[in-house]
Amino acid sequence: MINAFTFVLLGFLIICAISTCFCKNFLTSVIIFMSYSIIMSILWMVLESPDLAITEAAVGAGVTSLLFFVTLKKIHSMNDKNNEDNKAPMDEKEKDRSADM
Amino acid sequence: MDLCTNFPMFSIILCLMCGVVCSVLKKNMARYVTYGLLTVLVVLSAAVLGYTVSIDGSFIYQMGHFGAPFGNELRAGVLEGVFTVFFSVIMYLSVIAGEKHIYEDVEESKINLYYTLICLMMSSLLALTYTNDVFTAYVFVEINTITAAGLVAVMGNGRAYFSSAKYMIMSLLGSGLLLIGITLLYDVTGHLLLSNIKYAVVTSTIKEYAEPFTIIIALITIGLSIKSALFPFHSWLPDAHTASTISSSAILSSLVLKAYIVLLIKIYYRAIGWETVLETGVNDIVFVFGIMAMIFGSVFAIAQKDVKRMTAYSSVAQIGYIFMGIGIGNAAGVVAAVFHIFAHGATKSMIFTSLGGIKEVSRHSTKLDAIKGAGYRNKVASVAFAVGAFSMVGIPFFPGFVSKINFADAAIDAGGPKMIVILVALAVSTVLNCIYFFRALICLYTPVSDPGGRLTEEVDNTKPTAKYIGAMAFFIVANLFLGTFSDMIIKLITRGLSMFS
Amino acid sequence: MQAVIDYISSNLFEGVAIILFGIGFTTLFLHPNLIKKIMGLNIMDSSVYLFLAAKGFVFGRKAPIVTDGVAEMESYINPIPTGLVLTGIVVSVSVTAVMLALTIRLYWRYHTLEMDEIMQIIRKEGK
Amino acid sequence: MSRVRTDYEKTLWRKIVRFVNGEKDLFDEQSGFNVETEELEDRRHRNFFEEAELNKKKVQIAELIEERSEETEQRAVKLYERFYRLFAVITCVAIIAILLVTVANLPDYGDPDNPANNEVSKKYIEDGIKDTGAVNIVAGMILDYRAFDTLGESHVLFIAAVCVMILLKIDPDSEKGKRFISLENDRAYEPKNDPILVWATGILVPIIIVFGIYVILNGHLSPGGGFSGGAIIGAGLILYLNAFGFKKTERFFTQKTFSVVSVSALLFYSISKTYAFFTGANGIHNIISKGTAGDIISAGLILPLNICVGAVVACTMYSFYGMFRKGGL
Repeated sequence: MINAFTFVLLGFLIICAISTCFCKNFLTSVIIFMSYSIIMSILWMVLESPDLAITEAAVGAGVTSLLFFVTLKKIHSMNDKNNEDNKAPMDEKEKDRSADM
Repeated sequence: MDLCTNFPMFSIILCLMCGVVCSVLKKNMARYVTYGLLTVLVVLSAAVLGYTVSIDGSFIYQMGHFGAPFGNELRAGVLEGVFTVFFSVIMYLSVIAGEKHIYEDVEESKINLYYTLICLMMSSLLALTYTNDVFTAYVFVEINTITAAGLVAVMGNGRAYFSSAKYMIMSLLGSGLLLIGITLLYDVTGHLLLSNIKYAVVTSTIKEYAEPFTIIIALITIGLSIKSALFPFHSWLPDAHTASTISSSAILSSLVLKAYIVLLIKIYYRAIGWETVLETGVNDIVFVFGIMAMIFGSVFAIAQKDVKRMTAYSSVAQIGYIFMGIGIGNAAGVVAAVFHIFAHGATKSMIFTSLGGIKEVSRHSTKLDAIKGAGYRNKVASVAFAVGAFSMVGIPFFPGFVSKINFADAAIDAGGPKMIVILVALAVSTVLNCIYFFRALICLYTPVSDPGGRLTEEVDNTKPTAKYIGAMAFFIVANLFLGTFSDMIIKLITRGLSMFS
Repeated sequence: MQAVIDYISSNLFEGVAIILFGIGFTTLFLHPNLIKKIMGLNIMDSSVYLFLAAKGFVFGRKAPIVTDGVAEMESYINPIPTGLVLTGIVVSVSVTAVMLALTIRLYWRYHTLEMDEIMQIIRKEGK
Repeated sequence: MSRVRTDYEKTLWRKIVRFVNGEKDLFDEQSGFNVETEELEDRRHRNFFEEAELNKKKVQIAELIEERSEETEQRAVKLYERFYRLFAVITCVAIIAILLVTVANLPDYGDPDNPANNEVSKKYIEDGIKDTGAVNIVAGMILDYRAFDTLGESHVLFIAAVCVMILLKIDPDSEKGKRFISLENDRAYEPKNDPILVWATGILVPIIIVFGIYVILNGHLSPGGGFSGGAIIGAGLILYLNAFGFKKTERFFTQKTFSVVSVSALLFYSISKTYAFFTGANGIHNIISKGTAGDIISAGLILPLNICVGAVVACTMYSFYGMFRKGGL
């Protein structure tokens, strides 16, 4: 009933999940997370839920990962390590406000 | 079918629509829309309460063209009526009392968004109270979580962002457990409506899944108690309540935490069945953690130097009271817990808003040594704080006293070792409450010399507005009302709880 | 051994979903880094959805789209879990967006993503 | 005792480990990305922001952390943290173990006699077309039978957009906002008018958006619907934005567009659902006809609602991205 294909996909799913959590580099782990989402959407195809497969492919693998990428860009960790002083100056408004806290 | 039965649906959808509209209005317009909405909500909820009292029963409102097991449903009874009236009144008063602070603390262009969040928060509170469907409850729990995080973060400083993130993380852990609990519940019963789940539980369907069922109850309980900051999971609460603006603190502590407890009681009574819960023994675990929260919350509160933070820790202790009441395991305990939801909600929101007034005249600080003598500088706020302190400590004629009496009654009903534990815990907790609230109160009324005249100048600059005074007066009246006419409210609660099952 | 094989053959999807739930839950709870926490949140949510979808599946039945005019329960899987998951996916993407926005703000303010370090800085600044 | 290998760093395993950690390319020994030019540009455009002050603040923060670590209470805190961590790990493992055991006692996977396959799903499948007019039973279910959930869900998206606005929106007229925009000028990160990107986008974006519209319009006939279609359109808009920059997208998508589209869509949604709930609960006949099942224009309110949801989702996704990128649309 459950064929080898499903086994492989589920195995991949667990490997992806674990390596997403343990990977040191954010960019790599976002990309692994993307593949996790795509495998998930294939699994939903296997489970006869095409609605979910489309939505997960568009939302999970598409938009969520894009948001992760743009966040990484904003926090300057796309190319970390070698540019320590590439960080944004402290937000001015914050400084004013935190002064009277 | 009476027109009144449509009011629950109208009030929820009106909240959603007003919230959406507020996001495009100017700040003052958004404020008027919010006040109008809250007025309408008070009226509608009161109408629902009056209707349910007059027919002496509850009604089910079918959302759409399809009946019982197929579509969504709302359900309103006496208890729901009381809850929604209470929620809308407290929300109204908190927003009005904190209006000045909202305009000061929130960035100019984002004030209308703050009111948007208030409207949507109100919709989730109403929906959590009225809903008769576990998955709808999950969706609105998420709405509640996101809006609450927004209300904390709106302050716009680092501490607020940090507290908001911490709140989100803990809360999402709770949502995850709640979601998997709901999933398992759907799996073993095949229904999502509370009444149908109960039917499946009562009939034989559930018998072969008795073991998973205990786990389901435990998961839902843990999930919701993380979200309402029961003792070991309380770490987010003091941060979130201290960092936000006054209205947000009041709303968070008196409404948001309570909505989850209302949902939990609803699920216990209407979906799982109170007897089943007692059989599994989940209530004993809740009881133990409730007692621990009562003691440890107060101990932590004593250690605080900041009155606002102290009040936040006092919330941890009071949440402990409520869970302890649920955990006692008899009907009287739950009645006392529900009454304490009202008592604590009314009192804690008053204390937080009064702290807003005290803060203005104490060099923008709520540290214990800063608020010395504030009782003479801002009289209204200090009187309100004193009333709140009396209520939390348990002086007669204030709501806190009534709920303590009720808890003791319920304990004596229960008997056995639980009775002794509860009575000892109540006594210890009362003493601890006395220590920290009276210390704050004494500080408040200690006369101080004012060498540079700076404090007087501050007082002159910050005359409390008429709205603030009105709101505080209304708060005090509401508290005294809850304290003196408690019999009537307890009768309503008992009536409402008996309609649940 | 037989018990393990039985368990796997009858609960494969559910077991994997629970393991993923555990991974996500632990990451959200314990990983100090905010970005990793958010990924853990996503993994946790989608694992519950996998569980739900697996519970709706029935052997030998098709997706619930009536194409050939046959509307009998015996030919389609249970549509309810699919609908619930559809709702859930959108909820989790909204939560993710809010959390990421908070992360950016915290980074601008404190220059770090570790919750522990931020807490230490706040404590120090408060004194 | 085994021989110490000096060439450990060069082994394939080590390379793979480093690749997984993102430190290095698998076969290229030199370095992965060539980011130097980008970096230079970054620095140049950051120069005029009081680097000295920034450094001072950074040193302060470093000092704060250091001082903290020297305190005497440090040991107790560490012990407490370790204990807390251990306790938390045990809790997590216990939750997983308990749930894994629980799963074994649940209804079997894929069994047609499960409690979930009861009269509710039977009604949805067998009367779905008659009741809702939608061929895709899932669409009929989420937009008609259980519409209240979906109503809440589209508002969740809206609330998330509001929260992101509260957190990240920058007022471009104020003094601080101007400073901030020049500081976080993220056009500096982009490849400017990269021909490959521009050409590929020119071909792809129309296809993506047309596909998204197809998914939305066929929501009641085929898999998909408002949410997935909206997300696809949103992704297409984001791709367009990335290739051509904000200057071009601002011509058709501003803050105002976002407000108008999402507010009117959500209001229409709420009002039409109020009508449906009201007539349903009070037993009034619904005058909206269901049409012939299988046609594009059929299924009563489901098609307009799908369009509304799609509009809201597309706008929200795009606004998330815009807010994250530059704090505005």
